[in-house]
Amino acid sequence: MSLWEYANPKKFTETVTPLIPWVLGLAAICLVASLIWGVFFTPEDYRQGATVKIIYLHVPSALMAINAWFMMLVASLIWLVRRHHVSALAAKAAAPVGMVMVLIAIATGAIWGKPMWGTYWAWDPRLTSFLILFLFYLGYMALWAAVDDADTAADLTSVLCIVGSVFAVLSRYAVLFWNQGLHQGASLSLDAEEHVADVFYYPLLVSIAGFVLLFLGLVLLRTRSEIALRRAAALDRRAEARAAATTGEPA
Amino acid sequence: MRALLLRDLRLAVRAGGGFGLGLAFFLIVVVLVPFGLGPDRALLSSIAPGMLWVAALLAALLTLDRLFALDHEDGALPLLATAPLPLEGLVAAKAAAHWLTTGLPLTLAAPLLGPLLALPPGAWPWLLASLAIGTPALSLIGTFGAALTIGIRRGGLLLSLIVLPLYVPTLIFGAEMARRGAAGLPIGAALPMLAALTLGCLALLPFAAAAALRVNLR
Amino acid sequence: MTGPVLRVAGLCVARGGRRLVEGVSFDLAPGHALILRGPNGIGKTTLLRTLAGLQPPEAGEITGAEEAAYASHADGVKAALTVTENLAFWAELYGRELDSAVLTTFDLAGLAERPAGTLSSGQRRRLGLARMAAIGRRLLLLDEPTVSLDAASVARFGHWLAEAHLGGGGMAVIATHIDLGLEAPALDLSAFRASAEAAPAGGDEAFL
Amino acid sequence: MTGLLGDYAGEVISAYIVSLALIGGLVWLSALQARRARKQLKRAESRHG
Repeated sequence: MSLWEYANPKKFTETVTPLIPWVLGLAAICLVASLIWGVFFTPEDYRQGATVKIIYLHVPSALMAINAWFMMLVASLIWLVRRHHVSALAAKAAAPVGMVMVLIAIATGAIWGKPMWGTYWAWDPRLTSFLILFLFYLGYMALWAAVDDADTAADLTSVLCIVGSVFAVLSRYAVLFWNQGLHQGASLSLDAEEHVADVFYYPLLVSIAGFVLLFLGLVLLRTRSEIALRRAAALDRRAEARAAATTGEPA
Repeated sequence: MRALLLRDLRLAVRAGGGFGLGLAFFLIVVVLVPFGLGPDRALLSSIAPGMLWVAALLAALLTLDRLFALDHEDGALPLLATAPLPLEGLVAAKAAAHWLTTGLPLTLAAPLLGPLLALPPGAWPWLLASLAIGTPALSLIGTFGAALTIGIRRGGLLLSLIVLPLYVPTLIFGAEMARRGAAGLPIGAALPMLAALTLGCLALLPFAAAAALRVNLR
Repeated sequence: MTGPVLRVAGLCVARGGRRLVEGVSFDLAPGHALILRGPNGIGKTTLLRTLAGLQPPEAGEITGAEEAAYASHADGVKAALTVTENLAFWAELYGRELDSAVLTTFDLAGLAERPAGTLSSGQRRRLGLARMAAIGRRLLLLDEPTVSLDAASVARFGHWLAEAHLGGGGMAVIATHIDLGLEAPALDLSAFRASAEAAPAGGDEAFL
Repeated sequence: MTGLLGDYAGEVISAYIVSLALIGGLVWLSALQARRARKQLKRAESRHG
């Protein structure tokens, strides 16, 4: 059975319903495990001290913030090309999750940077890019909310997601250029320390797994809710049509 | 396409057309800045290019939501859509009309308002050049936003929320070019990046805006 | 101005996730008109918009509707422009020259240089109709064109439609309750009302 | 607890608190939405079958 089999909302709901508790449960286990393992059982970094432990939150959330938008882009393209409602609703469901991920990335990044920069916000290029991505999420979700007809909303938000993706990449380079332009680069920008000593590496992997599972679980849950709401609305519309037909004059 | 452009220009210039609206708003914002930051010339001249760019960007945003709304409200949009002119052409004409009625006047007015913010005279040509290259991108991105929010009541607010983040690259490269010009530094990558951005917008955005328009016409 | 026949087969249109009418079929040869009847909300406007290509049909085939133009009862007139400027714009947009005959036909010659904003609603409505003459499109899709028009103007519009437009090989599908003095077949859409059991539209069927 | 984390304990703890609060809020809102959706669907299905 091909993947497109899941384009059918009923089939999707039936398949997904038993999975959600497991995915979310596993996510919780991974998060707690990485929290305990990372915070208590790994040594402090010689330079940054304990703040390096924020890595277990910042890196996975930053990763998911970007992947969430990418997933929405792919779902939007699938909607525009193959008109599968499930993918359009999955994109709508993923947006708030992606937005929370970007908020976590920004908050943890700011807290992490404070000892280094002396302030919570020093317009570090990485955090600034996430701030812009946060604005994109806001605009995307606001457009969904503002359009009444479900399919029109799906079309418009898909176009916005595609154009937004191009501009998100442009903004990333513009911010890098802009940051060099102002002062010669943040002394210890969060970009720099991607190399991670392996003692931190394994808990980080578990934390990333936790965040991925959390994202997946929440998107499946929210997509199922969107499908249920859409089905309820469709049933109401059909009942309206029937009522109109029997009484003879159109509603 | 020319017919639509000429009509929109004529409409903008006629009474109540809103031609001076963007310009007046630009002037007000620039005048407000010293009230907010104090009259210290050294401070003002350091932020002048960037502030002029931010003010121009906000002024461009202001006149966007009327772009399609007029034709939508008086029922002209369907007849415009069935014309031999492709939707991409219609959108490009609308963007050009917006630029000619808002972007260009802002570009010409900005240096005149420079002294209000103690902009060094040497900076005028760079400010003018950066705005001249950058404002078309603002119009194209804005037209895309306007096409997205046609059928939405109170769409102006949503339009700003969608369009402003898209303006960030143009603002960064444009303001950077103006600032380096003002400080006498070599312009470097700012100019080519700004030009590439505007050309990219010219090439891609009419198609995205036309797609959004086609959806909203349904 | 003759051209292919407008052929509609098994057309079904929907709005807001509901099928309105289905199985609509008719042919329209050049030089003929068709009047659409039916209660409000039956789908006359949606059908006309689908014929104009503004929205995709739910089902069915439309051929020969290339040179279509759709006009709703909103007259799309710009108040700041004069009568002539309004008409000249629409003519030029559709790649034609505005001939002054259009002004006289719709009794607008005297108002030529007046800004459209100063016109009465009847005059403004006549200007809206004159637009359809100015663009010279072969297939006119008109939605309640003669709303708020006095009898003389209705007759004048009917006359222009029969003599100039249809006479010149044009076609028209008009949704109206007012008699335009045209001897044209009428199609009552009530007969094609989508049955309640009909498959829902607008993507709802995927969820039911 | 804070001794274990050294001088930057405050930062680490606040980072975790903020993150878990945000995640918690999101999960809670998603659960609310799921309940509302189930209720709506049950109402619609019972009335129209």
